[in-house]
This record gives sequence, C-alpha cells and structure tokens, in this order.
Amino acid sequence: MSQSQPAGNTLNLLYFAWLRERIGTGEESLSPPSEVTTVAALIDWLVARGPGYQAAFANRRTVRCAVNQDFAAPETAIAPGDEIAFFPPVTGG
Amino acid sequence: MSQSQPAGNTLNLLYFAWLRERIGTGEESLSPPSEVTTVAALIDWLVARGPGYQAAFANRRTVRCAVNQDFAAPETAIAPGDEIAFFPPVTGG
Amino acid sequence: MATIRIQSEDFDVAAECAVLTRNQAAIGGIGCFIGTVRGFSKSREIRSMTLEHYPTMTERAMAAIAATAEARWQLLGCTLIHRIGTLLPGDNIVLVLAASAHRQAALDATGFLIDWLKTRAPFWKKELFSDGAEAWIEANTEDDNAAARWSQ
Amino acid sequence: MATIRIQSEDFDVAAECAVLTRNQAAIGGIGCFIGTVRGFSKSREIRSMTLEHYPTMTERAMAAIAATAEARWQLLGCTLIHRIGTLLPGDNIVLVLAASAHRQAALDATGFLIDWLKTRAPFWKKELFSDGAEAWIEANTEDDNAAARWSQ
Repeated sequence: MSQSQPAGNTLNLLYFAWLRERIGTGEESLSPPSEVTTVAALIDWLVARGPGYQAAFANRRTVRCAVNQDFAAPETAIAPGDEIAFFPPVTGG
Repeated sequence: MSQSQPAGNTLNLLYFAWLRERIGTGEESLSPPSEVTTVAALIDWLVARGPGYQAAFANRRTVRCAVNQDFAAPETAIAPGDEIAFFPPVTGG
Repeated sequence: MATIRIQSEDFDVAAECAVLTRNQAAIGGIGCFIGTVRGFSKSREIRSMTLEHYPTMTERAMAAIAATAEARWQLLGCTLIHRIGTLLPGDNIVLVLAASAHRQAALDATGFLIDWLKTRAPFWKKELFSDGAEAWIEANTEDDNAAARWSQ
Repeated sequence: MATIRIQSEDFDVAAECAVLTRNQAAIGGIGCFIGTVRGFSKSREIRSMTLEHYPTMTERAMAAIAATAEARWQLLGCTLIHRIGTLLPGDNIVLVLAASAHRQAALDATGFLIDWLKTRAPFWKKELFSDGAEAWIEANTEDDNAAARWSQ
C-alpha cells in the first residue's frame, strides 16, 4: 500500500477512548492514496500502518465512526478535508 | 327512618371537597339505627336527613368512601366507632 | 425506606436528591417527577389553586403506594412530597423521586408513583380563576387509565 | 428551546428546573432523570470514573436528540447537561429534564432522552478501581434495546 501522502488529500483523524490508547494518539492528519474513498477502505489502509492500528481495529464490530461529526457506516464516502473519528460504542448518560 | 341516636352506635363522618361544601360541614358524629351496617345503607340514611346530603350524594358514582382510612365499596361493612369519609374521586398529584 | 411528607411549604429538589442518595453507593440513577400549577385551565386564567386532603388517611395512602413500588422494583429509596394549601401558578405541587441501581427501574417506578398518587392518595384541587369563579378539578379517565396500566 | 451543556462542574437540579419553568405558565409537569456514579461495578469498588467525549460532535449530537424529542412530544422545554472529566462515586453524571403541560409526555420524553443519550451521544466512561486497575465501560445490549424501543 502506498505510503506517499500527496498534498490536498489530507484527512483529519480523531481517536477516542481505547482506540486512542491503542493507536497512541488522539488526533493526526494523514493523506491516504486517492483510492481510499470509504470508511472501510480507510480502516484497511490504517491497519496496514502498524500494530497500534491493528490492535485498535482488531474487532471492527466494536468500532464506531463519525464523518464530519455524523455517525457513519463502513460504506460511507470520505473526501479530502473530512474529519473522521473512530471510537468504541458510546457509554455516556 | 329513625331519628333516634342510641349511644354506643356513633360513627365519625368526614366530608371533603365539594361533598363538604354541599353538606355544610367537614366532620360530624352521627348514630344511625343498628340496621345501617354498610356504606350504601349509610348513604341512604344520610340522604334522608336533608337537601344538603341529597345534593352531596345526588350522583353516587362520583362519590368515593373510605372506612377507617381504607378505600371502601358500597357493600363494605361499617360498625360503631368507625371513621367514615366521603369525598369525590381524588385529584392530587 | 421511603420519605413521605405532606407540607404547605415548597420543596427543594436538589436537597431531596441529596438526602435520598446519602451513603447509597449503589445508586446509578434517580427518576424524578415534579408537578406544577398551570397558569391556565382550558384557556381560562388561574389565580390560584387550593389543595385539600384527608390528613389521617393521606400519609397512610402514600406509604402504601411507596411500599407497592418498592415491592415491584429494585429501589434504593423513594421520596413522595405533596404540598397542601393555596398555591400559585408555577408553584410546585408534588415531588416524586425513585432511586435505583439502573435507570429503567428508577424511571418506571417514577411513572408508577405519580400515576398512583393521582388516583389513590386523598387530595383534591380547587382552582380559583382570575374572574373570581372557582371550581373543583374533576378526576379524568386518562388518569384512571394511566394508573390501570400498572395492574397488568 | 432546549438547554444543552457539557461541563466539568456539578449541576443544581432545582436551579435548572427554575430556569426551565421561568415564564412558562403552561407547564404542568417536569420529568427528570439524574445519572450518578455508582460506588461498585460488579461488586468491584470504584475509586473514580473519567468521562471522555468528542467535543465538536457532542453538542451537535445532544441537540439532535433534543430536537427529536421536541418533534415527538409536546414539550415546553428540555434540558440536557452531561458532565465530563473525573468524577467520584455518588457524583452526578447527567441531568435530563423535560417539561410539558401533561405528565405522560414529560415522563416519556425523559425516558427517551436518557435512552438516546446513552446510545447516540459520544461520551465514554473509564472506571478506576480501588485496586488501581482501570477499564473502559463497555456498551451493553440492554441500552441498545432500550433505545430501539423508541423507533417503533
């Protein structure tokens, strides 16, 4: 998978709760290749980046995603400039 | 109907809300004849006492009763010394 | 375990919650209902509302209602406070609190307690309207139906 | 119309009720739910709980939940306050208030609001146990089922 990060294709990624702890950061800007156009493809790409991501996404059924602060599904489209957050099922209230 | 009030047969009667207003008192002690042994018989006896009672018990379906502070039915037995309260359906809360 | 009070003065919800939860480490949720005096009744303006009750029966009836809730749900305490006397629009009338380890029990018990208070506790309300007329509030079948739900 | 706040500090239920009912003559009932930190989790003693959230999304999600309730019930106001940061056993976590002319709408909306807050607002809780261990609380299917009830 390409490690090149072309300018103009930057995603703002946020991680919460145990995803943040496993990945080791709460926020980063990454530029995946242009064929990464859905949430599911983004996760595939992230998992290939290293063991922290592998641990975070080991069980995808326990991971939720929001694209630009709206809950998203694996097939939700993503575009450069989007804010994409990954987190466990919420437990507030 | 007998107007005699033999000692030892006294009931403590309480009236609330519009029953109190129609009867003109909130509390009285009366001694009905010994054949008045149920709530329904007591109402019959009270109605014969005058127009205030008639007005109060004009529509018996809108009157509730408690005998010694427990909700009672027309057929509930009453005995000398009982506290018997009549009132409209409750509207607290 | 239940706190039951009939009083003329107002109540403080926060203070009552504090009393309810004191030294109760297992509580996870408190359900609450506060009934207040509406300023209008069928678009007729209300000046005040007067609450009458049956003193020797009221506390007993409220205790029985609380005991029924405590038998039915896993409660860690409940509070029933009902005001009497003359109240103004916006004033508090009644407070129901039900505490439990889990929210559903707390919320269900709260609904039950207010439904039963409305149909089984001997209080009566009279409204005084702005034009000087007054009228006893009539019981409605909606309240009876709400209370009957819990019998299933 | 809804009051929505995310804050570290505690809230005062009575003060929030007063804000909610100010100049609202039509209110007849306020439903309320207060979530609190339990002192035990599966009989393991808890030292503290830390609440994390997703700042830019949280308020938006809470506003959407409130708007859904307001569309579904005849509400005369609602309040959602959720605390964040580190809390101790017995501390308040969340406050839901729903005011209406009638109690059933107020109580139903209260149940809906807390059910949806629990499943749709981006908060996460981590428990720190007395023995020094810590663990993120896992979402449970009971909460999902409770929230799903309102979809019918």
